[in-house]
Amino acid sequence: MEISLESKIEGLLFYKGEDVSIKKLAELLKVSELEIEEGLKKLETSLAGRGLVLVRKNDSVVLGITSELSPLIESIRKEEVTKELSKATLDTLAIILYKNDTSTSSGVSRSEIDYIRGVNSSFILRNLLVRGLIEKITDAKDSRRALYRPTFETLSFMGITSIDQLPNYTQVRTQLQEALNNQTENND
Amino acid sequence: MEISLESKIEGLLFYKGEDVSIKKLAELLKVSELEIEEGLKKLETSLAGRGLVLVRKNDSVVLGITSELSPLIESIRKEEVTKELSKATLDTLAIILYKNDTSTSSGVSRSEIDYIRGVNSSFILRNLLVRGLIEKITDAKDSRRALYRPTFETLSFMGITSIDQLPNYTQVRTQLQEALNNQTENND
Amino acid sequence: MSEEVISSPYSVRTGTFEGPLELLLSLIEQRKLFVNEVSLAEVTNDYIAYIKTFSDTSSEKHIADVSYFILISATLILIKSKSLLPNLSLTDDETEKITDLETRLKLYKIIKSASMEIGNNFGTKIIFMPNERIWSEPIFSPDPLITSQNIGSSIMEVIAHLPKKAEKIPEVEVKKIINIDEIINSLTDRIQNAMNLSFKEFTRSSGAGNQEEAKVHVIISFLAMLELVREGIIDVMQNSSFGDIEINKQQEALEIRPLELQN
Repeated sequence: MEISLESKIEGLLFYKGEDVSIKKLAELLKVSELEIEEGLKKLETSLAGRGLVLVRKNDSVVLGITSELSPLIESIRKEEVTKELSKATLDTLAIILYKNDTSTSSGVSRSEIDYIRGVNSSFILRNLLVRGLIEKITDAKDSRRALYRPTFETLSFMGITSIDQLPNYTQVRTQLQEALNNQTENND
Repeated sequence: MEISLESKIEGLLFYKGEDVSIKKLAELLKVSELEIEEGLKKLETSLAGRGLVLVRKNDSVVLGITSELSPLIESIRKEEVTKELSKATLDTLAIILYKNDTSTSSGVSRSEIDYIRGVNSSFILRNLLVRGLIEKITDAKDSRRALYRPTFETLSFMGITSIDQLPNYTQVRTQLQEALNNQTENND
Repeated sequence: MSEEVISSPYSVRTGTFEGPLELLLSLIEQRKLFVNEVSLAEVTNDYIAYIKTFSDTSSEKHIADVSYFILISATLILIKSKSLLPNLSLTDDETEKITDLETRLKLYKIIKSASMEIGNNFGTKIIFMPNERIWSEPIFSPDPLITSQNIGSSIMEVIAHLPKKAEKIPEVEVKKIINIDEIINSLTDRIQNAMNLSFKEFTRSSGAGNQEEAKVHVIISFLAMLELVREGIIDVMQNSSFGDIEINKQQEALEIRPLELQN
């Protein structure tokens, strides 16, 4: 059974998590803008009383959380940013700090972090992002790849002016690089 | 008007964008775990035919995008989706999936995996961990022992919302149990 | 067992098997047999022939996993001996090993077909999770744990757990362990020198080093002996359970030649 257009819009907006223009929706779902408008109306109706709302901004739409849940979301957010960093989170931050190249201001990719840690790190990265401890940038060499690097605030919080002031900086970098080179070999 | 519990759960899961345990939901929404269970059932019903699905595993839940939108999402994703798994990796994953007990939150130990495969699986387990297809937990009965269990990522790649939707799930589990029972009988 | 002498149609290709159970299951399934003692005895020779290819190739993967293949071969040889020497009595431990191997193969067979289903479905219809996102501007929220010193010790721990390059068992060692031809030839030589030879004496004089190595040596010697029995070159007698096995050169065997196990 083919799912309805409004359900498609809902899924798409949920995936994106950001404003999408009506024009873009029409293009992606291969229907007219008029049909998208109709779909959006139906979606609005089906969302009534639910946890999500459709927010319209000019010619764009985004899926948001109903304002009735604002106090709840605010308390969750507060908990997220104030709880003590777990050991795994600290390890991940350490990798991002040491792998950050100040001279080229590039960062480290998620797959590199995952390989070094031996586990998947996506949730941890989200937490570090929410707390403003790291930021996400686009790889200059490959626009599809996201890279992570420490924020300026993190460095100043640690009281260091440049990354190479971290303990055993050169040695650690060499060892991390060797491990990543092994990964490339193993994948051949 | 106070919004319903299932809508609150929906909004919360939407905000998190990652799996949340039933215990945590109960804590955040200040209701009992039993009420959360009921709320989840209602949410599942209200999501039927829509763009979002509720995926459940052990004692956690996450909101995902219906698999019917899979081709569309894949086409707009920046990161490439890696679907290739070697024969050995698939075998290992199958053991972890079918030997995983959905009722308890336990997993499978490396020695059980090695026993069935007849070879050392540590390298493959590491790859699966890095890819986020399995997770490592500590055995509740023996803290020195690590157990492996599937992740939401695995369910999502299989396009299923709970483990028992795996191909021939009950049948395979029964067969595995029978093979083990025969051994015990023979040894008596 | 005459069909074993002629060139086996169930040839196995080198390098395609991840582990011993996969190899065994494939050999059994090629013959369209069920997993049981009879089928296991039937595929033993092909299994050994496959193991022998390890010593001819220098593939790293093989060498790393060779010990697993050898372990299973010990049980297979027990099964094979039982089928060739019906009087051979097995200890409880040995019987258990045989049952255990059958169970493992049955489990593996179930997993194998489940795994194929997984492979067919994996990634064909994906329930995507939303893009990683944060809903509002991040507010810098540090933690007192973030100090140079803590970060320094965190990274040292990460480094301590970095994946190490797979350790390789030296190739020479493996060759030493699994050279069946060599043992057959040595056994042949000894029979030429003495009409009677005890199995225990034979394995002892072949000079094995540590205990593990000695065990493997006994297994392979025993296998070699069974091969010679099959070829009609020697006779074996075991006078009592757990007793020594007596090896006699058969009078009719006019010429003793080095044997090729792999026909």
